[in-house]
Amino acid sequence: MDTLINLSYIVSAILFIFGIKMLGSADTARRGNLISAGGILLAVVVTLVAAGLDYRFIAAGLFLGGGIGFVLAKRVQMTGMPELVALFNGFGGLASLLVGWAEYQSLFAGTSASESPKFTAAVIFIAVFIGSVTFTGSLVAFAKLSGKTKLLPPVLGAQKLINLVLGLVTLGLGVAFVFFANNGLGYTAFVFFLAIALVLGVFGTNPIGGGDMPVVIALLNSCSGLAAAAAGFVIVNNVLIVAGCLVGASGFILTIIMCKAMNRSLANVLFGSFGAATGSTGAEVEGEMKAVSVQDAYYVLESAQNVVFVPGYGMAVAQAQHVVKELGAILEDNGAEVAFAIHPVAGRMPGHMNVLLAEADVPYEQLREMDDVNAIMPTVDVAIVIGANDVVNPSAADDPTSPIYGMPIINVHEAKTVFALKRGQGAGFSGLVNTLFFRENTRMIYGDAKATISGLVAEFDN
Amino acid sequence: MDTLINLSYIVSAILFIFGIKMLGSADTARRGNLISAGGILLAVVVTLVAAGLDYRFIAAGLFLGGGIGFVLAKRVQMTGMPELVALFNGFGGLASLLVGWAEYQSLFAGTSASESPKFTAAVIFIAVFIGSVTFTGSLVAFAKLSGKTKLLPPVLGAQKLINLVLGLVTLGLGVAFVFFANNGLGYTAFVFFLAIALVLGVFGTNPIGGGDMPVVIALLNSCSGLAAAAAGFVIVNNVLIVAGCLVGASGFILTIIMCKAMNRSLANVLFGSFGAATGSTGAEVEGEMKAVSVQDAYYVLESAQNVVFVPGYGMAVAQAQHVVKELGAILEDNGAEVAFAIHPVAGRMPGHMNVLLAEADVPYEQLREMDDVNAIMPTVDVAIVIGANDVVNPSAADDPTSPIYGMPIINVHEAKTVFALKRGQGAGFSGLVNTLFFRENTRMIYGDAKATISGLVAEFDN
Amino acid sequence: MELILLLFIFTLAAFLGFELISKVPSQLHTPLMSGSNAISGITIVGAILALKFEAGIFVQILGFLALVLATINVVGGYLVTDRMLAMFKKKGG
Amino acid sequence: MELILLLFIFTLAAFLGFELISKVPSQLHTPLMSGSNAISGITIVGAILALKFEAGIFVQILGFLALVLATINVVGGYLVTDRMLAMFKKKGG
Amino acid sequence: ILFAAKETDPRETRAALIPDTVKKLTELGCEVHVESGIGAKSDFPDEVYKEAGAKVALDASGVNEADIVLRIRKPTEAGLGKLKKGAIHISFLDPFNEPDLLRAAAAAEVTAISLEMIPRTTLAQKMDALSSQANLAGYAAVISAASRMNKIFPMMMTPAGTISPSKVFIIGIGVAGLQAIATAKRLGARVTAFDVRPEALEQAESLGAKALRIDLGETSGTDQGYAKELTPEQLEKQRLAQGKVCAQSDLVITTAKVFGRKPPVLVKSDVVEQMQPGSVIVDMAAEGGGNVEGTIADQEITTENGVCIIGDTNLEGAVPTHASQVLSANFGNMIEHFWDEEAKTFKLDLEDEILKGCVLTHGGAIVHERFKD
Amino acid sequence: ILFAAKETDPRETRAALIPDTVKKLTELGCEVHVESGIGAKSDFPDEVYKEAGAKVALDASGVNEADIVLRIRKPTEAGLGKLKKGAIHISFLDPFNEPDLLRAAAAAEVTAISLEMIPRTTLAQKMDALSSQANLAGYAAVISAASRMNKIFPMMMTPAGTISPSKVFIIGIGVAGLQAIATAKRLGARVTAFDVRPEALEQAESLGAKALRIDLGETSGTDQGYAKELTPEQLEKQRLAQGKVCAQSDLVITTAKVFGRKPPVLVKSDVVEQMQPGSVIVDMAAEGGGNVEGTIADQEITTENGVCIIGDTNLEGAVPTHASQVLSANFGNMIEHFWDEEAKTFKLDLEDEILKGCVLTHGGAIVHERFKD
Ligand SMILES: NC(=O)c1ccc[n+]([C@@H]2O[C@H](COP(=O)([O-])OP(=O)(O)OC[C@H]3O[C@@H](n4cnc5c(N)ncnc54)[C@H](OP(=O)(O)O)[C@@H]3O)[C@@H](O)[C@H]2O)c1
Ligand SMILES: NC(=O)c1ccc[n+]([C@@H]2O[C@H](COP(=O)([O-])OP(=O)(O)OC[C@H]3O[C@@H](n4cnc5c(N)ncnc54)[C@H](OP(=O)(O)O)[C@@H]3O)[C@@H](O)[C@H]2O)c1
Ligand SMILES: NC(=O)c1ccc[n+]([C@@H]2O[C@H](COP(=O)([O-])OP(=O)(O)OC[C@H]3O[C@@H](n4cnc5c(N)ncnc54)[C@H](O)[C@@H]3O)[C@@H](O)[C@H]2O)c1
Ligand SMILES: NC(=O)c1ccc[n+]([C@@H]2O[C@H](COP(=O)([O-])OP(=O)(O)OC[C@H]3O[C@@H](n4cnc5c(N)ncnc54)[C@H](O)[C@@H]3O)[C@@H](O)[C@H]2O)c1
Repeated sequence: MDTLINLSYIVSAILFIFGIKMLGSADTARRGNLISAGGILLAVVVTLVAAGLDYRFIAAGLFLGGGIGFVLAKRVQMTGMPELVALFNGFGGLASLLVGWAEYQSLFAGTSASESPKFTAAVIFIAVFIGSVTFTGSLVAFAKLSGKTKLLPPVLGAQKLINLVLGLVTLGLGVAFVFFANNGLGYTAFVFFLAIALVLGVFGTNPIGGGDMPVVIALLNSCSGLAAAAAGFVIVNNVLIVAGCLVGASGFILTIIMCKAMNRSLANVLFGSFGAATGSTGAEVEGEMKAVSVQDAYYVLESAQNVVFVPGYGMAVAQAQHVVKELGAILEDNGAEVAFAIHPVAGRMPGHMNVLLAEADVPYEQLREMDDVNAIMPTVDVAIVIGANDVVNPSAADDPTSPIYGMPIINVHEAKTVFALKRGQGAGFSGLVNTLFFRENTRMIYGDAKATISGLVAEFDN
Repeated sequence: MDTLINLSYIVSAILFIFGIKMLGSADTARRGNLISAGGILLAVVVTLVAAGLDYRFIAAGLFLGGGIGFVLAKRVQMTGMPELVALFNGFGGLASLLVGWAEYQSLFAGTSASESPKFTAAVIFIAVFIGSVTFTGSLVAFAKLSGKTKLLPPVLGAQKLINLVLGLVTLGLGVAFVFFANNGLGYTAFVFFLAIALVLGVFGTNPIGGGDMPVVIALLNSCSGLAAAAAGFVIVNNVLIVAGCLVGASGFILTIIMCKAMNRSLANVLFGSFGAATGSTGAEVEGEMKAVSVQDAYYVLESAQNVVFVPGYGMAVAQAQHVVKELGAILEDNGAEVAFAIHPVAGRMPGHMNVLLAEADVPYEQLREMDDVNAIMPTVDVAIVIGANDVVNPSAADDPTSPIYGMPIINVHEAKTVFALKRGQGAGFSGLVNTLFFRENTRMIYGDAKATISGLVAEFDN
Repeated sequence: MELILLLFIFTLAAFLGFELISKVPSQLHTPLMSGSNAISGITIVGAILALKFEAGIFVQILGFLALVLATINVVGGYLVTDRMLAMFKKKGG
Repeated sequence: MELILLLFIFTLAAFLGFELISKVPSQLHTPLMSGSNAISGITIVGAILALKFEAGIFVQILGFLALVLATINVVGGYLVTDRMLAMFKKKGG
Repeated sequence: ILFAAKETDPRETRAALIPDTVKKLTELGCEVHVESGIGAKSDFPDEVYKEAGAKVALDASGVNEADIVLRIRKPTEAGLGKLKKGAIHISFLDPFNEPDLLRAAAAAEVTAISLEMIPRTTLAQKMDALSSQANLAGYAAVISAASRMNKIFPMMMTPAGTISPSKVFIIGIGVAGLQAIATAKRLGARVTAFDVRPEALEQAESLGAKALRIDLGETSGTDQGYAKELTPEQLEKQRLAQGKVCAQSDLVITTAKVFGRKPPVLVKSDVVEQMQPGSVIVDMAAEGGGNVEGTIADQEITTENGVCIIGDTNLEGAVPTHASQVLSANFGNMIEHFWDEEAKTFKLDLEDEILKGCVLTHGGAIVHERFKD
Repeated sequence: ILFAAKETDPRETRAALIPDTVKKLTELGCEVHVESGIGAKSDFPDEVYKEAGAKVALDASGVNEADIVLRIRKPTEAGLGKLKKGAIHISFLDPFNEPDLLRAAAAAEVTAISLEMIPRTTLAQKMDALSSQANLAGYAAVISAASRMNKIFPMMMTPAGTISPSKVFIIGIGVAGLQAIATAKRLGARVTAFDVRPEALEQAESLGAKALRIDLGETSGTDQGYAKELTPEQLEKQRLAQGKVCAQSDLVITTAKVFGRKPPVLVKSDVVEQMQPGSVIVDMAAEGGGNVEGTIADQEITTENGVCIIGDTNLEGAVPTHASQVLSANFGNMIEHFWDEEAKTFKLDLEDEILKGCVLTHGGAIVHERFKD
């Protein structure tokens, strides 16, 4: 019997592995989700069959939980999904916490024997601690995402320091708990570190900006996996360990990937308070140049209906015309309308862009003059500025103090999104700062234009 | 103590994981090898320290084995390495076999108790069986690679059938062994299946051609890993299980990858007798046109050192010049030498290819005239024929009855591999059948040339 | 010994988790997160087992709560993920 | 229970093995094969442990032979791999 | 002895033989004489010929002792009469229009090989002078048109407004037409092209031109790749359909020839009158009367409405260095192909597919099927 | 009243104003008169001007009543004297070499605007006639060289052997040089280019040319993008380093100018002598004396060793339609830029950056910093 249960656990672990693997690729994601759900179902059924338990409670619990989950999941608006995930995640953390607690109570009550009590106490501590942080952290994330920020406490001045101290205190309490798990001291320690961990979850998440919440949720998700694994160690259950650990590890990698896609480091997200600053002010500051990865640019382009390329001297330097033409063709195949907007002074000689684009065989029909393209600019989804600078500098239109004030430009800043491809912070021929790059709707893609465009083409090819 | 050992085993398992991972990438391969060696060292040291054994024997064994291994590894010529690996692999298999056997003897003699004798007997069977096949199979591979084919028995007529029967017999003996492990019947079964398994290793490997030996060795390597894992189950040792299984799985994947790189399926390698046939007959058959997928072509191209493109009218029709240039650049980055061989009458007007390649900015330095390129053709790894037909028709050189007999052609058929890109079975301008497409070393990639080349570029971008 | 083996399992699972996720297109980030979050609802098994301990009403309550919450996590998590992915499919097709 | 856990470990290791090797450049095929072959010499541990069984001279001999062979495999395997890779480095650099 | 004569026509700028080929031929064991000054107009001085191994003869008298005579333009009847009996004379002969010349060659017992008649097989392409010259003529046609046009070819979007690309229309997509397409495309023009052979349209597209498709009914070419003559109705249909394109074009290049016949008139005066002042027409079929009404061979005329019609019949002569190079290579390839290594002579195997096509007279008679009286 | 005069120099083919610009100006509220026949050589007939809203004057006398006078080449001193006082006269003026003309303009109380002196700022580019003309001149230089060369530009691997691409060397990578590079590259030539300004080399590479890098020490340009004059040592170094490239080239195009100075002599006779017969040199700096020793302005000479040196000073005149189009657009943009919508006049704000640069005389005096006596 035991063997059978464990073999089933192995099977459900395998299902989880396949599930996660398949979730990572668009074609198989949905099937992967089903498969991993099957894994859980198997584990639950086997566990139920095996354990001669009080079914009333269990059935009630399952119905209640399943019902709530079902309703929540079905009724949520598409836009509300991220916060719902945060909420679910919090529940998962709380469940692990409770399992740990329950086990502690049993242990404390002496009903369950453990091979090595210190080890068990240690894993209980870990399960409860991580579970608590996950729980309250997720709740904060939920509140932030659903705009209920009023409910949250203000960020304290020396938040980081406080968090550090609290963390150390918890650790100390944990050690105490491990050593005195069987007596009252342990209980006191337990209650205290539980409380502090809950607070820590709030404090740790609170300063992080709303824009960074997805990353935080991914991290907390990873934590809830670890909490489950720790719970598994507590009750000596291998499927909990494997599933929890898989989630913990893959969730962590996912967190890293997400940070990368935002061009940030994890530390920056967690402690930089960056997202909060932009999230809270909302006003349009001179701001900073926001970079974006090729991959993320791909996702935007993939859904764009109307794309305008604005080539400049940088395209010539990078000799990117051939790949640009290819990207254009791919976008057209993808259903987008594609045009090339040629500013009269783009490049370094009259007709510079024409020479290059003709070489790359861009059809003349796709070349648009400045005035024609400006007329439709507000309807353009994405304007891709390829190594152009002066010819898309809004100062020429906005800023009477600019030396190029009065020069007509291609109004890419009126497009919904602007991707500006440059190698770095280099200025154009006129040496001016270009305010375009600081605009809300502009994203920089740094790197040699040819490499960047090739990267985009490769993304489409995948 | 036991805990410590097992913790060390976990560490050495981790070292193996890192080792294998790092072996898969050129930058880290050497370090990876060291790390995995560290893993083994750790495991051995810990085992030695833990087991209160007869040190004399062990020391003698280690010295003897280590010495032999050292000398062999240091003295072998670079060219002899593959066969040496085969030999080592055989030793590994034999060792697993022996461990299984020794355990069986102990079990048989009743000195070692086992939790579940049937299970143990089963894993002993597996360890011995796989170990034997690995051992003799590796020896055959070694003999083939070092040219000592005279030592090998001839391939029998109905070899496949015989092998199948032998395999089934072994299986039957195995079952018998499992059920009667404790008595004389079991012993008889053991001796017999051991003998048959050894024979099977020879018979299975013998018909496979020398050219395919690397794949066979990779597969046998995977087997020896599995044998080690099985031995691990026999002696209930987790580091054996993990390391063996890692090797088994990664070796298997490696085998698949190697087959792909040779444009073959594993079944084809094992049962196709393809490598052997070419080795023995050498004669040239009309044969059929063998198609290959873009992905498989990628594996071949990836490892090519010397690539020649042969464009023809089809490149012009497909307007593939831009992507062709890009593929050329990628191959160069990949370390290959790239040239474009222009036949004087390629295309439909004098200089047709020049116009297109100039448009795509292929440097003049890469353009080669027919005579120059023919001189180096035998050293070319891959010749990519892009919609050319008449200008690479070997009939012009071979077949005096051909209307184009006497026309100089680009001798792509002398290259190691030829990829011919065409849409279908269409003939060229002269309307002749092209025997090139039926050659042993030619693979067709059907489809519009531009799409095909774009596909290859995408593969490289991944 | 058993704990050691569990630790072993833990280690291997961790590596496997790292290796499994390599290149995830960013539109899959959220579903993947949500889907693996649902997996972490495996604590449901722990909750069920916790209910077993006839260790008093308090433990029972804790266990019951854990069960409910974990179930919400599992059921809700899978359903939401599925909805996300369904939407995604439609856009692609 | 222990065997089950071992089986669990085996399964996870198998998956891990599959995931670890994904896209290997072809010039690394042989070193990788050779290097992982050396790892399979881990039977050396089995051989050592086999020597423990004081089960008669025959078993001892088997164990000893296994030990020698496994050691050859391990030592030779790592050294050969290292030589290959050293050569490779030189060519690259 | 092989003798390469200097061209007598003062407008001819090409040389039948260049030093590179001289070298190749002497290596084959052939004695090569060239007339002094043969390469003067194509930038090959006499000294270079000498260095390559040729004897430089001061005048053309040596031609009468030669076994093989090479020249570009057709010889005079008198000249043929003076040749050694049995000599091989290779040149353009214009056999469809010069029956007398053929008869003279036969009478002189000269083996006359006509470059025009070399079959258009893949094998013979290396000797095909018609192709090699037409190719360069196609390039030269575009360059000479460009230098006469008041507009530039490429599109330019400049601070001073956009210059739209010139529209070029190419009629007849043979060898010359294709190269003209390629050259005009290179310069950035918008190129449209038309031919009666449908496969030629695909070829034009392979060079990035727009193909004008007109449904003319059955129009297949010969197996040599030459076009068949159209019926008058088909011609009328074609003219009508292409008229509008012509009228809007800045440059029209016509290359339509029908092998052995007079070229069809494809652009009539009414279409020329509709063209913009400053437009240019290059009629590459001018030699046989032209594809354009009003073309005068070897002249450049400007119509009343300011359209310039170029009737240059020797366009390849504008790039004599390279034209001579490829022509000379054609000669060299032909001699090499039929060279008898042992006897060191030109092996006249009249059963050979290629020679059967291009040897017109031999042993005192006209031997070519098509020109036998 | 704006008056656009027909050019008096018979070699001039361009028109100062074309119908498109006339239309634009009349829409601004400006009365436009043009001299009859102004567009005859650039394919713009008088009727089209009329249709566009211009008065076509039969002779040039109307110029004396005009408020704004447009022409291309510099006026005569006498002509200036007859203009209305306070009239604005826009044209090329060659102010560095024509101090007398400036004085005459000042004396006539004419506001003379020099097209040469328009500053090279991004804002003023739309009026920059120097650039717009140099651009077309670069194209025309290559085309006219191509039509004179005995070789073709592109590489061709043909059945009759391989024709190697022509080698083109461009000295001076300004506006004209860049367009010359682009055009030669388009035609398939192998292009090498040199300039003293390092950023220009990068620009050449951006068009696919090979940049010749010579270490000359400090050589930065002015902030207007013009090059500074080299020291004699630097010049010598440059000549030495580029000599070999020159000698191997089939075509050399020199465009090196130094703003306000005589162009440097960059190719001496010894280098020209090393070039192959049939090679061509286009000296685009011929007007000021040329970059090549032996250049004669507006003539085409052939040296003893057969090198053709083209000293055409009006290359853009070879494509008059488009040259007039962009020039006229420059005039139009300038007038539009400074047009006073209310008063319907040209607003002469001498504090304006652009006008400060290009207005030379005003209110009876020379006002430009650089030319004040
Ligand atoms: N058209 C003409 O006739 C002519 C003649 C002379 C001057 N100009 C002047 O030139 C300017 C033209 O404007 P523009 O917008 O075309 O160019 P631009 O303003 O000069 O800007 C070029 C931009 O390209 C980027 N870049 C350079 N190399 C790159 C590479 N390999 N990959 C990606 N980005 C690269 C540079 O930024 P990073 O360094 O950060 O990469 C730079 O900001 C105008 O000011 C115009 O007045 C024009
Ligand atoms: N160079 C000259 O001046 C000249 C002039 C006239 C004639 N020719 C003759 O033309 C021939 C030239 O030989 P070649 O080898 O260049 O061409 P070819 O022999 O005509 O063969 C072209 C091949 O390209 C394939 N193809 C067509 N479109 C394609 C596409 N989109 N993608 C992939 N493949 C495509 C066709 O096969 P599928 O249909 O199966 O795809 C065909 O087999 C010679 O026989 C020569 O004599 C040359
Ligand atoms: N086998 C070979 O290798 C080889 C060698 C050289 C040429 N060719 C082929 O031969 C063909 C013709 O060569 P060419 O250039 O000497 O031909 P050509 O000079 O005889 O004629 C020029 C073109 O005019 C076209 N034409 C005829 N009547 C027309 C009409 N009414 N309207 C429009 N176009 C008309 C013809 O189709 C031809 O394409 C080409 O397709 C070429 O590819 C083949
Ligand atoms: N701001 C603008 O928008 C704008 C407008 C037009 C031109 N420009 C820039 O101004 C620069 C010069 O323009 P131009 O063509 O009128 O210049 P130019 O006609 O005065 O000179 C031509 C070229 O000759 C070069 N030269 C000078 N001495 C040389 C020597 N000894 N050897 C080799 N080369 C030498 C110069 O560097 C210049 O590139 C260009 O870089 C152009 O991009 C800028």
